[in-house]
Amino acid sequence: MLFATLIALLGAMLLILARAFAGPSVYDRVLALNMFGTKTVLLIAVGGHALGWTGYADIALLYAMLNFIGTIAVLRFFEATASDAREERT
Amino acid sequence: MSLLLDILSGLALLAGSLLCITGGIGLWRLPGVFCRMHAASLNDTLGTPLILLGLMLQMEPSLTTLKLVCIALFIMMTNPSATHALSRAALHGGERPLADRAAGAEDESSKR
Amino acid sequence: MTLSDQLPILAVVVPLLASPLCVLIGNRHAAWLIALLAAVGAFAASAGLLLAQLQGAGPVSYALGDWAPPIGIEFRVDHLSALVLLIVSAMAVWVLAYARRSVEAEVAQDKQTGLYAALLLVHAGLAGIVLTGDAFNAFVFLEISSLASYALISMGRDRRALTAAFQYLVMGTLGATFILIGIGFLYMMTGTLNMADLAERLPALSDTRTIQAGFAFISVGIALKLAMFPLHLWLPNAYTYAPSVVSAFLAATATKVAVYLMLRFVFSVFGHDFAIAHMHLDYLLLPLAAIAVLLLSLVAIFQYDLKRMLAYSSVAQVGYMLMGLAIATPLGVTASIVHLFNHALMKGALFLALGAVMWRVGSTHIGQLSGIGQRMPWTMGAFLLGGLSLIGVPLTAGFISKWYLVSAAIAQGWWWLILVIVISSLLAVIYIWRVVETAWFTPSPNGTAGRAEAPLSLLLPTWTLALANLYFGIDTSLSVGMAEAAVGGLFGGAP
Amino acid sequence: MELPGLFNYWVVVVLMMAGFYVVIEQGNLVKKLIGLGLFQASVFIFYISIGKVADGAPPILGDAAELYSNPLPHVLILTAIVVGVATTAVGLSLIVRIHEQYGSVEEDDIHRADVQADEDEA
Amino acid sequence: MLLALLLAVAFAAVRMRDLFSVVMLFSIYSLLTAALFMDLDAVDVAFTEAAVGAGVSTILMLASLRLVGRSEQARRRNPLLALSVVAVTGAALIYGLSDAPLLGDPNAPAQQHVAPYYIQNAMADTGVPNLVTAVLASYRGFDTFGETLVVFTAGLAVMLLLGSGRARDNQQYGSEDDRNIQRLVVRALIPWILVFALYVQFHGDFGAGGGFQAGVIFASAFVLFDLVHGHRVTAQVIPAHWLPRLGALGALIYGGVGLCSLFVGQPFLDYAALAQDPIAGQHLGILLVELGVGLTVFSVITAIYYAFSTREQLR
Repeated sequence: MLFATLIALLGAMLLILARAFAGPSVYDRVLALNMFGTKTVLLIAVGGHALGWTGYADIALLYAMLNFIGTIAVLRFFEATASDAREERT
Repeated sequence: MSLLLDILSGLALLAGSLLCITGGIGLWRLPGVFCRMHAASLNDTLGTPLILLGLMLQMEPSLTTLKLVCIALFIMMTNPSATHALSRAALHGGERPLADRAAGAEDESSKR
Repeated sequence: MTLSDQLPILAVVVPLLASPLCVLIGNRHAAWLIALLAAVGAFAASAGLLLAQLQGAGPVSYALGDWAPPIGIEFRVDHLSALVLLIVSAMAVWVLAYARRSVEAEVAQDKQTGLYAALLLVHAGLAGIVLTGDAFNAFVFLEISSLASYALISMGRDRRALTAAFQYLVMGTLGATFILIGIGFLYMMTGTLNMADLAERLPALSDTRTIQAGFAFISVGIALKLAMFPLHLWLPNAYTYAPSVVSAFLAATATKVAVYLMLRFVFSVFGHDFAIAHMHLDYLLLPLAAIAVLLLSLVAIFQYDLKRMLAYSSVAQVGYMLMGLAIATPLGVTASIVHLFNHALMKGALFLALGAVMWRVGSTHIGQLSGIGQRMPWTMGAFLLGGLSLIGVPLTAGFISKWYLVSAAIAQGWWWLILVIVISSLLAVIYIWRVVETAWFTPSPNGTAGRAEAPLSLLLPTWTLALANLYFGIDTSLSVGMAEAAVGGLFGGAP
Repeated sequence: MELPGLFNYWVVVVLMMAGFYVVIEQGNLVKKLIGLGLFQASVFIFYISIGKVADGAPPILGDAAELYSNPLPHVLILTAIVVGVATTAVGLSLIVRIHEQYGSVEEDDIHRADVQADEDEA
Repeated sequence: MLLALLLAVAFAAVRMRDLFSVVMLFSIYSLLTAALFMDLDAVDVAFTEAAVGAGVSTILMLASLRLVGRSEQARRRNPLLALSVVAVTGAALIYGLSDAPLLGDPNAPAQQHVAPYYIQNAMADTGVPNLVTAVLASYRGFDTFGETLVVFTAGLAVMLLLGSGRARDNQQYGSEDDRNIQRLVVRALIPWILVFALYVQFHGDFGAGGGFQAGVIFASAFVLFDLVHGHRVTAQVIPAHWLPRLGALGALIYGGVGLCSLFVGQPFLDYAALAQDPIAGQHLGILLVELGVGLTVFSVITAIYYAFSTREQLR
């Protein structure tokens, strides 16, 4: 069952990556990155459990946190550049 | 007892995996940013805790279990709000929902 | 343990901890005072270490955290490290004593505290490299001193200081990463990071390709750091646009410590047999050093900015040191070490003199310095003295090191090398003469006549250093004596 | 996951060289710095590979395992990672300042401006 | 599998022209590296690489991309020279590796000489089961002291270059109440992040973690707060000009612990001198030292982030 879950996760990650490369808008990419991050957390958790790694939960937790911060930071980046661009136009 | 746990865990994992896959397919197939967000966010928010629940049921209760609970709670809190932030940014950044776009197609085209 | 046993660590930790203290207090006057006191303290510690070495104490090992060497990190003091440490800490004292007026003039007020803190970090980092007996620890200290010097260089007023600092950052980090790869190779084959332990284990492994590649990577990495021709491109701009104090300190110490590291790895860790006899490092190094000495002395002649001229001359002078290293006889290495010592004295004096010019005139461009010899006779007098030493006129320190270099070349029968040394000395005569000509034999521009000497707090350190050039040109017992003892250590097997 | 012999190292070498290539070839300063990061990260993999012992456990003492991987490279790389991020931070702030002063982060533009300034002085 | 992914990401990063994508790829690369470290038994390193590479570096790079623009010019230059340098270096590496011991060989010299001492004696010497922490904080504590000062130096350098980032408030929000949901969530999350950071800080003796990782997590809580609340509010929580001083204080704590042993006539950083019982002394020493590291790392990273985020874009 764990194995099947891993396969499902990897499949989902491939689809997400495809979306990340295809775009078309930056928000699609950011969304894809966010989802990719969530899937990575799951992958670490499931894979770590399956392979018997020690301390994988810490890394998964850390990465869940970084993923959220990263998404917010990327959004801020785009808001900032967008508003800069707006100001330039006016 | 352990058989019951195994079945429950298997079910949780199965449901979680299905949700993840549908989320992935939704992200790839659906038209428009906002629809895709919808698919992604809902599936992730439910799928992740399910998979983690499946894992928890398989292991002895320990510190790791607690951490997995934390991860599940964390993702249930952050994922919707990240999506909310994203949709807000998209809206501010000039993206329009599909329904809107159909209605305002004319002034849309005149704008671009 | 008594205080005298703790001297090795004090020489590093005092400036290292004084730096955060400066930031914590956050007042620029206090910061200067703390920095000066810390430098004096470190200088006292290193003088103590040097004295112990002079009295024949033999190599001293200081186990940090009380873990015996290959398990923990050790500091190791021998003749060579004591001598180089003395140069570093002495230059720190001189430069900091000088710094106050010069920094006031060249650096914004709110950044002065940071400048002193960063100077202390460079000082501590260099001292750490010199003292440590652990290869990886040397890398860590290398990075402390490098990061601090990137920041210091970028504080120059010209915007080109920024690009110079960035270029230095990229080159320096590449160099450090190469060293890291090399250390990785060594560790892979020996399982140890301690230099003495490495030296014991390497001879048995000298035929493996891994060790050979490790040697190559470490050499290239250090060559990047010491601005060996043709990897020197980052240096001239860095020294030109940095604040005067920073140029003086870095020029007098940073490349010297890199040369020290080269000597340490080539002779102490890998050993003469492997590095020279087996890997033929000298075949590569000697021609490069010769070209560097000739070509860059020539380039120096065509510079308009005196700081840049001195920077090119520094690369050329590093060439002399590498030449001595590449001759690889005890006499040659002695020449290399003596020149390391003497060059610190002359470049220190020259850059400090230029700092005083900068303070008064606001530029070191040769077009602005007509008749400066009449206006600032003392400053330019010190410059002249340093310049004579750079050329290698008898009775100056520069003469001594060239004398040893020439005798080492004669002993090998390499007449072409002597020719190279003589020609490059003539080139040095030309670029120093250009300055003399502008300073004394061109009339001052109208309206700037009259004496306008630099203040005493700038002149005093400059002149003491310039006079040191004379002193060590006459009494060579310290520089040459220590160098010979150090060479005895380097060639006598394990460090 | 079983990795045959030296294969791991070869891949690491290719990765290192990819980073190294970016550093010396690219004209954009930000990209140069990213290349430096790639280069360093690959060196870290190299070090950690040295410390791996087949069938070893992570070097946290417990009852279960008898064979542990070598902790020393881990310690070295922890230090090196920190050094790497410190360098990146300093480099980025230099880039920001360079952009403010020159209006560009392309090496060619900056070089042109500097050559111009040198000629003006001479 | 992981290696193939790494290769793909690295080459994509080399080819990409859009700097934003390159930064994202770099972040993914770091994450993959971290996974590889897990596989190679380096739990602590994986933890740090994930926090630093995917977290700190990425956020800093994004913050500076905001200031310098994200597109890269195409340039025409003959890459032959660069390629040949790279080829020579790569060849030297392959040459050197051809005599190297195989991966995972338990009889390799690196596994035979110093490492066994740590594995056998660390528990008796220091009482810390996590060997990485034992070596990091005690056996090679001086390296870690150097590392702390590297962090401090970086903070100092950024302060010198960009200023400490106080005073200005440049946040440009569309409308204030727009962010309420984010703020609510973040406000609920931050205490837990801080608890997690403290856990990582003090659990380092037994599992992956330690002062450095905890400092990064602590700092990321502040970065998150700053992202949704704006700089003015964050500065009320912790003023920007305190941060360099806190960083200095952390370094001084570490050095101070080291100096303590000097006063009782022991070498620098000999924690055994801190208490009657050497093991207790080691425990105390490692605890204090990790605290110093955590403090420095937290304040320097936060300070650097402030410095970047408050800088106005120059037009």
